[in-house]
Amino acid sequence: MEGLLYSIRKNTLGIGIFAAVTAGLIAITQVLTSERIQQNQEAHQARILYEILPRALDEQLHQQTIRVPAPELGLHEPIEIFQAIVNDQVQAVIIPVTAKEGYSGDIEMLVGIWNDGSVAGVRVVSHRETPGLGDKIEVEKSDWILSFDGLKWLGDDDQRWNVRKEGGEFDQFTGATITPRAVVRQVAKTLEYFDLRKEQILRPSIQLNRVDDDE
Amino acid sequence: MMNSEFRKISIDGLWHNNPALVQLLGLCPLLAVTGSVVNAIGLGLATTVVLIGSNLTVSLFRQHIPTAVRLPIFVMIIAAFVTAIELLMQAYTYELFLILGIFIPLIVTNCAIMGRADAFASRNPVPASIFDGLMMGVGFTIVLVLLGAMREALGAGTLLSNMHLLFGEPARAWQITLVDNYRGFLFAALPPGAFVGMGLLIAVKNLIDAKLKNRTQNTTSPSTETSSSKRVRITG
Amino acid sequence: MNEFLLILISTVLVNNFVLVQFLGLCPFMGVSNKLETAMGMSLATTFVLTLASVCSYLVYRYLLVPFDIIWLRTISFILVIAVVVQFTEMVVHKTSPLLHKLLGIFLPLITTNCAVLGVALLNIQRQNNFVESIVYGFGAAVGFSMALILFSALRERIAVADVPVTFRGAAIGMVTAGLMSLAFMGFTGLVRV
Amino acid sequence: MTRIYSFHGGIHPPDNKRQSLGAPIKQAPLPSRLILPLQQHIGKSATPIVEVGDRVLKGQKIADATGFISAALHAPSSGTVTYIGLQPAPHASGLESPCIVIEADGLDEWISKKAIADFRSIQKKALLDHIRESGVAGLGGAGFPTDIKLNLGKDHIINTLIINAAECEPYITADDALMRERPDEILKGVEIIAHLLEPSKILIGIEDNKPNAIKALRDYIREYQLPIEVVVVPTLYPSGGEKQLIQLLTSIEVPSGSIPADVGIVCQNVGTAAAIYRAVELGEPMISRIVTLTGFALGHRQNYDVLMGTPFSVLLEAAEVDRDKMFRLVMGGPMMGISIEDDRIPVIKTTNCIIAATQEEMPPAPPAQPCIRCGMCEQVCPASLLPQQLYWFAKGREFDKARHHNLFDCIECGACAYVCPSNIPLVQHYRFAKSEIRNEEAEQQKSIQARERFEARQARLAREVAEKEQRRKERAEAAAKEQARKKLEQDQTTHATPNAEAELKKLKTAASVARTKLKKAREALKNAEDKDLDGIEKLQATVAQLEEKAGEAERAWQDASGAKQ
Amino acid sequence: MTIILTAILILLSLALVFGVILGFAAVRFKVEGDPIVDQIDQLLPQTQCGQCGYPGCKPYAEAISNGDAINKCPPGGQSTIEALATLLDREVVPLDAEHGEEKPKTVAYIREDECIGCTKCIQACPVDAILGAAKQMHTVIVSECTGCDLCVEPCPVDCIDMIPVPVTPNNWKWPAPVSDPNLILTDRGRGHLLQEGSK
Amino acid sequence: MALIHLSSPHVSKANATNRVMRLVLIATLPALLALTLFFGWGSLIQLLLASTTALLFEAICLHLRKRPVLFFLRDGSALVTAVLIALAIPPFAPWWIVVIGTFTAIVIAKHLYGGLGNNPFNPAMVAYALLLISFPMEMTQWNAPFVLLGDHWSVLASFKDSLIIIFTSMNQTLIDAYTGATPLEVLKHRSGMTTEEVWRNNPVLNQGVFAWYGISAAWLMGGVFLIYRKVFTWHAPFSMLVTLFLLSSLFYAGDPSNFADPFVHLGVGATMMCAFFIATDPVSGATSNKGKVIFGIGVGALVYIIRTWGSYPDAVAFAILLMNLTAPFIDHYTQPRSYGHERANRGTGGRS
Ligand SMILES: Cc1cc2nc3c(=O)[nH]c(=O)nc-3n(C[C@H](O)[C@H](O)[C@H](O)COP(=O)(O)O)c2cc1C
Ligand SMILES: Cc1cc2nc3c(=O)[nH]c(=O)nc-3n(C[C@H](O)[C@H](O)[C@H](O)COP(=O)(O)O)c2cc1C
Ligand SMILES: Cc1cc2nc3c(=O)[nH]c(=O)nc-3n(C[C@H](O)[C@H](O)[C@H](O)COP(=O)(O)O)c2cc1C
Ligand SMILES: Cc1cc2nc3c(=O)[nH]c(=O)nc-3n(C[C@H](O)[C@H](O)[C@H](O)CO)c2cc1C
Ligand code: SF4
Ligand code: SF4
Ligand code: SF4
Ligand code: SF4
Ligand code: FES
Repeated sequence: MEGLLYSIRKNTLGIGIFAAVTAGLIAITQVLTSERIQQNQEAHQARILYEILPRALDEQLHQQTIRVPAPELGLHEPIEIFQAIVNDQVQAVIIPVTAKEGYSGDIEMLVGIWNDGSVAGVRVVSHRETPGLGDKIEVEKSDWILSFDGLKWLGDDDQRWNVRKEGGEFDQFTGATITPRAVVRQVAKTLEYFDLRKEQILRPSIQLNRVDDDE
Repeated sequence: MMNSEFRKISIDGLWHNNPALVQLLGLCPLLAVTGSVVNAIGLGLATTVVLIGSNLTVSLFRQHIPTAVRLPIFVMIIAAFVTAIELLMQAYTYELFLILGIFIPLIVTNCAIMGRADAFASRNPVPASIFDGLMMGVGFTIVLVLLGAMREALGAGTLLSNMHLLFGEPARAWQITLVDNYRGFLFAALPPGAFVGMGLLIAVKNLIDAKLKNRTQNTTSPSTETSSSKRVRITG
Repeated sequence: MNEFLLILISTVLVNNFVLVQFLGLCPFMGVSNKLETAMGMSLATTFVLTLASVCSYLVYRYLLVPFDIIWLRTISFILVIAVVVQFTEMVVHKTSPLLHKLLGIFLPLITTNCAVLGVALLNIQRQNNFVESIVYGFGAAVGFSMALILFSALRERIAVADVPVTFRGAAIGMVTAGLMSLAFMGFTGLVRV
Repeated sequence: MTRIYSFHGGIHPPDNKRQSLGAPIKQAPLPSRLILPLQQHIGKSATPIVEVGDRVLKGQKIADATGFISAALHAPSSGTVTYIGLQPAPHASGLESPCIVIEADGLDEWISKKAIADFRSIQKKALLDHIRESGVAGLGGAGFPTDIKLNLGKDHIINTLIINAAECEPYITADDALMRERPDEILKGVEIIAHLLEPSKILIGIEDNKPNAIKALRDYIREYQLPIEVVVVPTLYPSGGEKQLIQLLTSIEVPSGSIPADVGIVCQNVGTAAAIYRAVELGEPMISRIVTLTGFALGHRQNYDVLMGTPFSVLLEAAEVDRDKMFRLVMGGPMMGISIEDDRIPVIKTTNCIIAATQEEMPPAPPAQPCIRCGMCEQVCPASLLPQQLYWFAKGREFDKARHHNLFDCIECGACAYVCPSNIPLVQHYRFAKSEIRNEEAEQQKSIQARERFEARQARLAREVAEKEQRRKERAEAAAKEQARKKLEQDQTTHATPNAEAELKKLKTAASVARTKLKKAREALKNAEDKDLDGIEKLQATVAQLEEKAGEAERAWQDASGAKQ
Repeated sequence: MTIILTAILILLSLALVFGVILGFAAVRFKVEGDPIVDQIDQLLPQTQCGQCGYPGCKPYAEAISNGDAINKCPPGGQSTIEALATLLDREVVPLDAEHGEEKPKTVAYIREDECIGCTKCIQACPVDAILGAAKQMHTVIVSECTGCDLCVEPCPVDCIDMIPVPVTPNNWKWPAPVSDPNLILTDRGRGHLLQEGSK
Repeated sequence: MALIHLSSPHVSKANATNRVMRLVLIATLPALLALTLFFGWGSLIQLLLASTTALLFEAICLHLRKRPVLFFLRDGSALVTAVLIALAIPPFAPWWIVVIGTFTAIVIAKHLYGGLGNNPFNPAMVAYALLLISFPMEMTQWNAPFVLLGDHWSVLASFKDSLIIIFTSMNQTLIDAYTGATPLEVLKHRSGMTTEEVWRNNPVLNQGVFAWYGISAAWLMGGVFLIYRKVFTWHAPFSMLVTLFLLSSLFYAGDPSNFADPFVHLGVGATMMCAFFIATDPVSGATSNKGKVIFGIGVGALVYIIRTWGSYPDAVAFAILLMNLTAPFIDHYTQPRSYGHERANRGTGGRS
């Protein structure tokens, strides 16, 4: 019994001291770095947004979101759409969407749309397509994704929104048709969705502070 | 005396007992993040810092750690260093942190460190422990970088690309393009390539070892009769 | 149910912990020389991995999140794992010599298996709930075990093969693991997650 | 009709039997020298009971069975024992083994035969002893002492007696010839065996490529009141293997590690049956057998009735060998026989065939290629083993695994090696592995024994030390008492203690030890100097030191002894 | 600041709980005894020659279980090293040349006419494999001799030889087939080479 | 004359590994012929190229490993590997594809493990899988069969043009002209159409599929020949084909609009080649008959699973590699019951 208590006391003390010291060490580091980390995280998130829409348009873009239901895109949950608001007017939005028909897995993208319905820009956030083949949808690898800029959706009978091989206007990459087709179709769908829900999507989420800013 | 000990420690860490090539420890990050040189350097540095720190701490307190909770305490010390590094990387090299991802916290279990704390630092004085941590870390980093370079060169046809993630904007220019318009040998970039590449590195080490051994054998004359030198007479 | 099946398929085949995700490689290379030891290791790992999944989930959910100190996760997880492992080892050693003979020598090795911590961390990253965490941990362990056992059977065969001296041992082991990983690439896309 | 079953695998090598069946059995010439190895059977070697210079008669016992499993040996002809010692003998190793050599006098003079007129009238024990005294051992393969196989009444019940007439190996026709020409001898032998074992049925298994023999046996069977049946089995090597034949005829498998008797079966070769008959009813011990001489290097290929101990060379000459064409000499069949390098070796009880093959007939095997795991070997293995795995394990020296793959169930039939497309000498690999394992086991045994003896010795030493200590104590006590007594007496004597003698001895040994050490060191030094090795200085120092010590020891001794004188 | 304190407190409490558990377990589930020494001893050849630097096989077995190298026993040779490596899950290493080299098995042979009956060899033999009494000539029981050669040195008249164990048909071993391809490239075939190999 | 001393047996069946390999080579001839008939000279050129490079690499490896070069070259296994690689890759793949392929097969998959007989993985399939993941573009550009090519067939029919396509850098328009999707690809990437619609709409299926059937028939012929010549047993191919057939029938019967029918699974792609020439590779497969059956079932099931739900258009290489890596394990658990062991008919015990 004696031995048991002694053993427990000794071990507990040992482990306890180290626990306290190490926890303190980590906590201090955390306190010292937390602010910078937060900044980094935000900057990282915002980076792609500002690739699509110039930061000059709206500095607060990454903080202004509005939740819009999207059954048209096959989603049960509403999606969070970023709004670029100038003078209380939504100038452009960025809609995060997922293309499901990729070659191997989902392709997550951001689709930027001006309030007139034309494409402001498309970027792929994450994908699992084959490197060297399907990954030309990344802007770092190829300019292909820029070919959407400025285009509009002209309704159901718009034949341009397809890869060239299937009569559309977009190049496929050599040896890979599926990836571009998935992206093109998803962008088209998103534009269609935008058309349908224009009202909701273009309603500014924040108004007051903009007025202050302008003054 | 001192010198020869340190020499032995460095030769051990860098070659004879290299954590990656010989002990086959720390393989996970070794294979997972060596897609490019910059990742390799990043992880190598982080590991080395943790190794030195944890060796130092363990060696300092080695007399005061009760055996039953020895492992948990070692692990805690290492985890503390790792978390600190993790936080610092998040603060200062955020992009690289994102790429290395889960393998930063995994440095904790990274057997290399475990082995060192238990096997070396808990039995040796502070300076030797620090030096051992450094050498093991450097040995590990060298392998990381070699493998990273191999895979980057074969897989993407470049070397030292994206160095800015670690060394800031000016380093962007360090990139060397080996082959223009390289099609990319994807195998090297994918998991199978990592394994095979590592196998080749180990084989190269074996080859060099064999050559070295051959040479020493050829230079020293056949050893003289020593067979009974250590013999103990157990009877009459 | 279906969802759990998908998690299983994903962790065992498509994203096999060892061959695709690169976790748990040290024991994979280290204790794969003999089929029997590999089986012992597999059993032990499966046990610990599942248990660690559960414990770390509980610690995370009921300690770290409420107190807003999730940056303590690495240290608290590894602590939990180390203690679970060591405690299990002690208990098994005392109570069941047979089980200890089977698993005992591997238990201490498992703390240093990064699949264990990896599972705990990935559970958070993937925001798995309690049951999902268990299934994920179990699946990871099964994937690990499968790879390890098959690999050890292969290595037994390679041990009697006429491998060039330079490659004997770890080197050919790595190459073999590479080819295994190549084979596992065949599962790409089975589960689109 | 008894149903015929089948066994796994098997092969159809070209049987090459016709060559040696052209002529009837011929009496082989009586050689001038008969060489009789003491071990012609399984078990312990026989112990010679004659000495060099003794004259022996034909059929006289010259060596006794040693222990339980062993067989006696008899002089095949009359003559003089000229030598007892190592001679080349038939063994796969090609090594020499102990033999008795008899210089035949050409008279061929029989000792008086001890026949048993009616074997049913005497006790079984006596009958068995008679068979044992006649040195009968299995003629079919391993040469297992027959009396032991027939002496099963006590702990086994035998349902089935199987007479092995399959003779499945190519080339060999000794049993075939025997069956054609002396079926009565065989069946009379069977009668004796049946009397001893009392089986409920007797099956004679014979391959369908021996129609004449089948006919001869069937013709004679009717004359016997025995439950005998001649069962014709398809020609498929190795249907004559004991276990395979049992499976063929009864579908029973002999469990691994057991003997057929454990499943109620005994299997005897036809030749053995005939030998039993001769031993019992004619009183002729086992001194001759039928041997097939065949192979294209021979002028006459046929069966001979040969005396044991006849050197191969004599037989080869009798069969008009062409030594230039003879490329390979095999004792036994081409599948299981052993190759012989020295044709002076003698015929023994298990020599059923001698093949003098030309190069075209048995060319050297082409070089082995790597095993491609094609599995052909597995398809033919009659023991349902995995020959290729056994091969890989034997080659990789993974003997434990080989064992787990039932290496010891391999009957070394050679079917696997026969079909292997890569020409791997599989059987030799297995033999190698088996002998390594056996050797390891023996060593293990020996090491256990050594440990026991070592521990026993340590214990003994400890005991001795303890005893010595005890005695020393007692002595000391006694001495103390003595001293006390002496003190009491106040006696005054000289310094010569009772221990001086012992002291002196000690000093002497010390001196001599020192001397030997010195001698050795000097030798080492000389050796080193001769060969100019390093470390000479060290040795020199040692020698100097030892010299000093030896001198000291010498002096001490001298002083002491001088003092004593 | 509070965050630092919470962190310390939480981890401390976790650690305390664990400390208690492990401390409890350390005493409650303590295990004694170490059967591994016996297992190691089983594998050693029991030649008891002391070439490993320990007085006998058992002490060496103890030393191995305490971490000594497994390559110090020349009589056991490579196969013992391999067996030990498997048992202890250590790396297979070549025999340590400092302790001698693997030699063919030998037994002691006493040239009886030279023996002076000094009994020194009897005292030296660790397994009592020598028979004889003072002033009589001595013989070695071949089946018991382990070939340790400890009796050779003490003999004052050098009448003990270590002779290789003779090969007889009874202890003869089948040789491994000549290792496959390298030798056999002539079209004379394997046969000839085997023949040469067997000599 | 000196007598020689050997272990028994003293005779052997005249039967050599190189003869086995030669038979396999002969059995690939119908497939080569069919490929040339339907897809042009490409396969023949690849075959020549593959054979030369494979022999070259083999010779280099043997030399480096200090083995007798000619002796081993003669066993013909390198040629079999080369031929299978050549016939598995697209006929007009650029030359370096084949060279990298044979290098991988011979050097990495075979000689790193000790050469013939020692390799746990099928060398040709290692090469194929490596090429497929490394160069998906080149490896998926199969020719369309002549029937579908219209004008362009003349390019493929000309030996000289074929050489140019393979040995000079690729010309994209030319490539686009002669390549076409394979039936499996068409069925896989049907973009929402039902199986029936795909069949109706796609010329690759309704006209071209016969080319693939023809090639399958050629492989089948070769395979049957090899079974007849006892080069391998029926176990692996038969169980593989049956499994594939059963699985595909099952799913097709359950939902004919989403799954391809069993005849497509058996008749297109590399199914027949896999069944008879790859799943039967003795070296890397399971050994016992039971093991071979399990091996075959495994290959069949994996082929179906990967084809139907996985990313890769054809699954043969991966299925084979996956089963290769389980082969030692299968072997371990399918040891046959040896004579006189457990579960044997031991008769009525005799010990009283
Ligand atoms: C390993 C592998 C990876 C592939 N990855 C992609 C990909 O990421 N994206 C894609 O569109 N096609 C990919 N493909 C190509 C498709 O299988 C298919 O050949 C192609 O999309 C059809 O294109 P085509 O219509 O230009 O012939 C891949 C093929 C293979 C074999
Ligand atoms: C009681 C008894 C004990 C036997 N013991 C052995 C034995 O120890 N070893 C042996 O090889 N054969 C033994 N045999 C004989 C075998 O069953 C077999 O007949 C003999 O080995 C000849 O077989 P073969 O020529 O097929 O090799 C024994 C037979 C009996 C009846
Ligand atoms: C492969 C093989 C083939 C054999 N072939 C025969 C044979 O054809 N005839 C025969 O009598 N014994 C043959 N034997 C020996 C038998 O197994 C068995 O030893 C013998 O029949 C026992 O009878 P015995 O003690 O009277 O010699 C063969 C043994 C083996 C291993
Ligand atoms: C029936 C049979 C099938 C074979 N199949 C293959 C094969 O699929 N791939 C291959 O590389 N070699 C094959 N080979 C050749 C040979 O076995 C192969 O190169 C070895 O794997 C090399 O060790 C085959 C040989 C035979 C006899
Ligand atoms: S027959 Fe020969 S090559 Fe074929 S598996 Fe057996 S041993 Fe190997
Ligand atoms: S020699 Fe042994 S392994 Fe070969 S076939 Fe005969 S029983 Fe089977
Ligand atoms: S060297 Fe070996 S045999 Fe000799 S005492 Fe030591 S352990 Fe025993
Ligand atoms: S007789 Fe000599 S060699 Fe043999 S065990 Fe005894 S001391 Fe050792
Ligand atoms: S680094 Fe992952 S298990 Fe060792």
